[in-house]
Amino acid sequence: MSDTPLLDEAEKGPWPSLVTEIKKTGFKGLLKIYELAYEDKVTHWTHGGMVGYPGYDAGVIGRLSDRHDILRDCHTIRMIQPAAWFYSTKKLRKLVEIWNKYSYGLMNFHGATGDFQLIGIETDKIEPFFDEVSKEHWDIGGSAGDFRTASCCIGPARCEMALIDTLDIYQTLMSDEEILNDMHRPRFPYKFKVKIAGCPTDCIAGVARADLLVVGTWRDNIKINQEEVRKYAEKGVDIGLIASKCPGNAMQWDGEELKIDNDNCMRCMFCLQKMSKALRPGDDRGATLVMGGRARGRYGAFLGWVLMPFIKLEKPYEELKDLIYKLIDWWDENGRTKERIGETIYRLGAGKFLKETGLKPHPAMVQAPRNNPFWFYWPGEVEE
Amino acid sequence: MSDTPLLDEAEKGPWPSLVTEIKKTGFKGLLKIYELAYEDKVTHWTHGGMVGYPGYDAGVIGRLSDRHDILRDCHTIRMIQPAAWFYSTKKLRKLVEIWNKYSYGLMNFHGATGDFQLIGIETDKIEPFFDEVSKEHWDIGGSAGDFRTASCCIGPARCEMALIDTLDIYQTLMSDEEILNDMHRPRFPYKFKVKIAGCPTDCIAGVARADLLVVGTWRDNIKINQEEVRKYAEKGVDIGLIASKCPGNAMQWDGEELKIDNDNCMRCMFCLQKMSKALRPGDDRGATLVMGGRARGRYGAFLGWVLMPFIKLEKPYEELKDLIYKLIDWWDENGRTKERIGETIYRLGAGKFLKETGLKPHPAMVQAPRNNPFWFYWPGEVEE
Amino acid sequence: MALTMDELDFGPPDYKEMLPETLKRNYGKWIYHELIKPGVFKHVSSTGDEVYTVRSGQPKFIASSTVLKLCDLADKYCEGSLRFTSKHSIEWIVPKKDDVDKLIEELKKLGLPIGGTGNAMHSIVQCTGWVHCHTPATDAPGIAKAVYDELISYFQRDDLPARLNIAVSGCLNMCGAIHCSDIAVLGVHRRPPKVNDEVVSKACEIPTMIASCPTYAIKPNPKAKSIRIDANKCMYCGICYSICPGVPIADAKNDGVSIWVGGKVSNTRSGPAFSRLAVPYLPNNPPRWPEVVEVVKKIVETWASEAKPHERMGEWISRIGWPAFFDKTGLEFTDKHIDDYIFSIRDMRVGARIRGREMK
Amino acid sequence: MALTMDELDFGPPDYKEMLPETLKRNYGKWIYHELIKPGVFKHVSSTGDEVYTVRSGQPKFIASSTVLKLCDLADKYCEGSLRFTSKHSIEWIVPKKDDVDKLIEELKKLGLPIGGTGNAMHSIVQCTGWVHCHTPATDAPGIAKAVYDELISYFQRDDLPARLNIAVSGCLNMCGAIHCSDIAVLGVHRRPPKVNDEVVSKACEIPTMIASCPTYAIKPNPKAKSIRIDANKCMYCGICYSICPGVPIADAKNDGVSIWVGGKVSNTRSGPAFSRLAVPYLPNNPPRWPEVVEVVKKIVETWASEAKPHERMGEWISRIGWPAFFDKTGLEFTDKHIDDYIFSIRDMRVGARIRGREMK
Ligand code: SRM
Ligand code: SRM
Ligand code: SRM
Ligand code: SRM
Ligand code: SF4
Ligand code: SF4
Ligand code: SF4
Ligand code: SF4
Ligand code: SF4
Ligand code: SF4
Ligand code: SF4
Ligand code: SF4
Repeated sequence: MSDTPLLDEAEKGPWPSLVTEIKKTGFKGLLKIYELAYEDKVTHWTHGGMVGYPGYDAGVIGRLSDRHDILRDCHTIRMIQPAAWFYSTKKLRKLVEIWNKYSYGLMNFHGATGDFQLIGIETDKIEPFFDEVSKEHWDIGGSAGDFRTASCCIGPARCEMALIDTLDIYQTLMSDEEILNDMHRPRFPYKFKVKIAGCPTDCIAGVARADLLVVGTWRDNIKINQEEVRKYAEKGVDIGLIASKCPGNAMQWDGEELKIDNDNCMRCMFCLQKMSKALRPGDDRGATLVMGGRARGRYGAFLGWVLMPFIKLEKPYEELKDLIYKLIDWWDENGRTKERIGETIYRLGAGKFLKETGLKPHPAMVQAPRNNPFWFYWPGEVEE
Repeated sequence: MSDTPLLDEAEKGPWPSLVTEIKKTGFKGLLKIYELAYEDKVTHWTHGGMVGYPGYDAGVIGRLSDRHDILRDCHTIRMIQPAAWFYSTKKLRKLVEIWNKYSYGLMNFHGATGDFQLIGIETDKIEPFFDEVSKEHWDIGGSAGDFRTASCCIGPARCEMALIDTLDIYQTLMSDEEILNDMHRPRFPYKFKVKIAGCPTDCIAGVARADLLVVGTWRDNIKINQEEVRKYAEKGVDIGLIASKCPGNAMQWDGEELKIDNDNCMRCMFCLQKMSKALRPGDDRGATLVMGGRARGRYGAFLGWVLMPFIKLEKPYEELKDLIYKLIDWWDENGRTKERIGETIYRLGAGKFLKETGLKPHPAMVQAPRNNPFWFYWPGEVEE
Repeated sequence: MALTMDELDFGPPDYKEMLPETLKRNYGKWIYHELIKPGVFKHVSSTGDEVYTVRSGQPKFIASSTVLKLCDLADKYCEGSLRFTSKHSIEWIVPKKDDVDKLIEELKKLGLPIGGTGNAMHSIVQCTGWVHCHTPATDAPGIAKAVYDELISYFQRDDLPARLNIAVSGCLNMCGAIHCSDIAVLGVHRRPPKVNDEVVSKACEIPTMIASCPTYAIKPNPKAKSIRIDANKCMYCGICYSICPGVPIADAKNDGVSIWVGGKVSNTRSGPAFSRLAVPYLPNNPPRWPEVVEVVKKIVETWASEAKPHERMGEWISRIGWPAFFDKTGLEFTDKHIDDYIFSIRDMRVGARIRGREMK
Repeated sequence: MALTMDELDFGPPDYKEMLPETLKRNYGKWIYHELIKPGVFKHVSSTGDEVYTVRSGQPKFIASSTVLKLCDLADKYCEGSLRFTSKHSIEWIVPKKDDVDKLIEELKKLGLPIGGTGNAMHSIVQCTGWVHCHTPATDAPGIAKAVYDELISYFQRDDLPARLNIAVSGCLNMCGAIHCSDIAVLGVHRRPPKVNDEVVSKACEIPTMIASCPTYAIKPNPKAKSIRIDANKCMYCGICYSICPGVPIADAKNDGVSIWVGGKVSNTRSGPAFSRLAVPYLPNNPPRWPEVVEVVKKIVETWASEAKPHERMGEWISRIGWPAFFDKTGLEFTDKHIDDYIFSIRDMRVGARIRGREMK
């Protein structure tokens, strides 16, 4: 009989099976620990303590099993992915070669933050592994209270919607000394995640999970090719239906001509996506900055909110970097342990945050102004 | 020169002036105290302590001025208004006659809760005044932590939208012994306000300020007189525009015939109001109960939310009264001082409130189900 | 001699004694209404009866001598009955069509403005303010009067895009529940109360005070048998003063007025909504509050000229967006406008949905 | 020998080395795209170049031997480059149109499903669950696999009303940020952690633990140099266990799975939205979680047959209302569905706006 009857069941069905992949690696210990979870309906992994590469205090998730008779340490290394997850086969083959030397070769493409993850390394193999893989310019990513590995959408590499150079911004930030220092040596109250979306479609899902989301956008007018609009209509695209769902109520379609009221267009991208051949975003491009998203936190999840409706972004993105550190410095000073920046702002109030960072209040930050009369005056704002 | 130069200014302009009215009463002390406020930009009234009629612990607002040289006590009596604020001149004349005997005759038609208010009575005149006015069946209203004077819209007395008998419900509740006892002898954590609206138009503004709002509604179909619809159209009513604003997206108008999808109609009353001759609510009538509204509270204001989508209401409204006391009893047991019932529910959780009152959860209570995974299990719901 | 316990607790007189005959006869039988002209509508019953309702404004605080004059008119035209609305307008319910204009003439003589129906400015809900209350930061009746005087034509016409509800309260207690008005004017304090230890120790329940403060700014001061107020936590709500005379909060220099917009209560179309902060502070300038009147007027005029039919203030703003509201009215958006209280995060603008005009 | 400080902190390799030639040449020059067929789209550049992208699913956890096979295919068809998407699909970017079907054949042989584009079910975001994590209440990868197997045809077709994002996390940490998915499957604990005083006193920072609990359920237990957990306040989030092995929370009898629906992240049309609770608890039934699969399928099928074009799950529910959602899916609405956490009041249904069908 098989050692892993339950996992064998999980291999069935048309979708490629991770159990099959684990089996391929020959990583019997991990497989058995996994099978035990299926048997007992509880995990058999426990805390692994601090493990890592000398000089780096983050990026490796220490993990032990609770059945040392089967397997003891089984850590994960988070490795900074290349921008937009493009891999040359050359680099990937070399990576596999090195990883195989120090492990069973189990890989996680990718972790939800963005890193590719190498699963199942023993404590004493971390150092020789990284010595070797670092020569191939693969660096370790983030974990704990630090600057996390960023991520970006495919952007200008293959997307006609891209309004900013997502890959280049990613590369710049992820190669920045200060940022890498803050990634590898945790000092923040909690994690800080940056994501970069080429346009408001937000294919990087940043609004849900980025402490700072950079979103490409434009200020001028959508360019309309009426000829192509009509062709879409002929091909059966229901343009009236699209117009009826425009959240800015900005589209008018009379069957012949499409009009867009650009002042009211909310940059939702819907019409542009549905008729990419006919509609193109404008040329006065920059970014909207969105702040404070996170999954389940102490107050529940937060969706990121508008920090700045529009800023110009120019290489080498120094202004963006300065801004990021302005945010982090304020948070570092004010945040409690395990408090994401959005939560610190929430707890202390956006007013205080804006005042102390010197950022300007803008009505686009809010869905609507406050509805309660409970605000404060700063010393000096009123007569004594 | 006038004693009240600033108030004299305030008399100018086309709208009838309260200053002129105060002057007519000859109530010079109050006028002077009021003038002083205009001079100094602060009120000259202060706390008045407990004053009232023997046997009643509520309904009189004690008020002193801070200038006893000008005027000392100047209390207000809150008197329960007649249903929907209808007065026969006979009763009103008699009221004026009695009030004139014990005061300068200044009246406030009405206070925002609903009472008519008699302004400026001295402490020792309260008793003889009420002895006399009670013979005319005018009773004192609420104040402090008690059952407040309710209020209701004009309903069936003159409104074709009325789906419940607002005046009769009001009269029944306001004549109920138990309720009057709880109005005149405060024992609740804080005030409890009931309002009754004949239909979802909510002309009583209950959603904003009633701890319990009873709203007439119907379950079956809107009755459409197509002929009359077309007449409205001919007269220039833009029925397409109305349909486009229907929040349930339930109206279809083709220029000839109006269709309403009653399953999706949200009972917003818009179309009915705009074409009252053509559209009539259905015949299967009852009420939606709306819970927990209040103006500025410790958490900010709360809008009332759906407690029950539909209940039948039948004279003598015993079921409604029982329900009201079920709510109050729970609140009385769980509420903190100065906490309105909506706040107690908010603080302790709707789950606990429903469980302990035995009321049923219904998806119409919420705009959307919860988005956070932070809920509790009751003992017995899970295995130990 | 006081009433005995048995004689107490009797409640209001029966409404059936109060209703005019025509309404009694047609109770529950009304089938439709029409707005005849500003201030006058007609209700038709299935019995064939009709009534005309003339609506008039009033000063809310009325001398009893005036009440008697109202009674005279009600006797003459309204079957000896008279009513007030939920917003304190007076309704004159007239069974005879011919009486309508006669009544209106007489009301005008009395100085009562006719209107406040349909798409007009309705009667202004207002609290007692400096006339009678101990907590106000401003005088609600005085402001209401000044606003009425300036905007009276909107009360008398009914050609606004939709109804306009204005309300005024003297302090954060918001008597009148003004927080869901198209335009709310709210008195605000801006400094913490000053603690008078002697009064507090004598006259106030300290635990109640401590518990009542929403921001936990009140701490015990056992030495003085009094309390301390943490000036960094107090947001000047005045609740503590409501219950204790020892912590006066009124302050001639700093008290003033805030303006709120876009609330409503009806379930109609967009449903109930809170008013939102438009202007955090304007000075108290009795007797006519010119700064307040000017801002209210500017908001009304902007809305009146820009909103589409059926768009209440808040519905108009929803369509154009808050940045456009601030732009068009010329009002300033400040840090005070951004909520920072308990539910604040739900009012932030999520995602990157920015209108073109908001990026400029 | 470890790297010196100077040699550390270098970051990822340059993307320019990674891009396939055709993308490099046309970087920033793309002008439109077309979905050719499920799983395949075409992007056209202003230079006249085109590329075809074939998207395939994958198991997320991959053996290095499989990675080499992927490399072989990328060398053959994709200019020696291969990419993963933000949801971990594999994208095969093919400059030659004729290669598309050949590649697809080879992918099929490898067992990789083609699809997950346009109005299809996209790749399922999932965490490591029982494969590698110490906090899960369930096995995300196992559930993802079971759901995939059942719904694979929706991955391979693209005729759903709109895109369908499903995500699975093993515990409340929600790695993958699944809280804005059309359907989220979330492992849940249902009992407070058990305190092992010995381990807590040795291995854990007590102040950090106390501070980390969102509901203030953790109190110090100075005698035992440990902590106590107030069972009435704990809502089983597991945060304390994340940071301290002395408070194990996994519980074979009570752990299980919750289902959430209607979230999205794009700014498109209705904008970002949270997923909302559909089912508070389903049992953990490895290896195939039939109860979970059944509910997910029922929800998908109901939406697929009832939603109008372009309506994501949440947009469909917004149109029909939550009561109708519960009705149509046959799911039960319970007290657990009503929020009672900090922002709860903002999620209550205000006013009396009830759809006809909701009153029945
Ligand atoms: C590997 C990964 C899941 C995956 O396979 O995709 C992961 C795995 C873990 N996450 Fe996560 N998280 C991963 C992405 C996320 C995301 C998604 C994202 O970043 O977009 C989130 C939600 C988004 C967000 O940050 O708001 C996330 C929210 C958490 C949280 C709780 C959220 C918080 O920040 O408060 C924790 C708990 C904590 O850190 O205290 C957590 C903690 C953990 C730990 C370290 C467990 C723990 O309690 O310490 C998990 C290690 C699992 C293991 O050993 O296999 N993980 N975690 C992802 C990281 C790989 C990578 O670097 O690419
Ligand atoms: C007279 C009246 C204003 C008016 O002229 O219309 C009024 C006047 C006062 N209200 Fe009010 N309230 C009046 C209706 C309201 C309303 C409106 C309503 O009931 O629809 C509200 C807001 C709605 C609500 O209840 O949510 C209201 C919310 C308050 C509050 C704070 C709200 C709360 O319940 O937390 C207080 C402070 C308190 O009671 O602790 C308050 C307290 C007061 C006091 C007693 C002052 C105080 O701090 O103790 C005021 C006496 C003023 C005076 O001496 O002239 N009043 N008060 C209204 C009552 C007359 C009547 O019985 O008809
Ligand atoms: C008399 C009164 C009820 C009462 O028992 O006193 C009343 C009576 C009518 N209301 Fe009202 N409403 C009355 C206060 C209200 C209130 C309460 C408030 O303002 O505090 C509201 C909610 C306002 C809000 O949403 O903020 C209210 C929202 C409406 C609406 C919805 C308006 C909207 O578009 O949002 C209608 C329908 C309409 O106007 O088409 C309406 C319609 C009506 C009708 C046409 C109903 C009918 O068929 O008779 C009545 C004449 C309307 C008119 O003024 O032109 N009534 N109505 C109240 C008159 C107050 C006044 O003096 O102006
Ligand atoms: C490749 C990828 C970006 C990347 O850098 O990896 C991508 C690529 C494209 N997205 Fe996306 N999106 C990608 C993740 C996302 C995400 C992120 C997520 O799901 O976590 C979203 C947000 C989803 C949400 O709202 O919950 C996303 C929301 C969209 C939308 C908006 C859909 C909507 O109706 O809400 C469009 C427009 C459309 O489909 O019409 C879009 C459109 C597109 C286009 C057509 C853009 C273009 O012109 O090239 C690309 C092909 C779409 C397709 O899959 O059919 N993309 N797209 C991601 C592929 C993920 C996958 O494996 O399936
Ligand atoms: S976010 Fe915009 S630019 Fe980036 S992949 Fe999606 S559609 Fe393209
Ligand atoms: S991008 Fe969105 S908001 Fe702008 S016009 Fe198109 S559909 Fe409307
Ligand atoms: S709430 Fe309804 S029934 Fe009452 S007055 Fe208004 S429209 Fe008429
Ligand atoms: S009452 Fe309101 S929701 Fe119902 S059909 Fe009329 S406009 Fe639509
Ligand atoms: S709102 Fe304030 S000032 Fe006005 S009556 Fe109420 S408590 Fe007094
Ligand atoms: S004014 Fe309000 S916030 Fe300030 S101390 Fe008093 S109760 Fe607290
Ligand atoms: S969601 Fe929970 S179970 Fe899954 S990886 Fe994250 S911490 Fe572990
Ligand atoms: S499981 Fe969560 S709620 Fe319970 S004690 Fe631990 S941290 Fe607190």
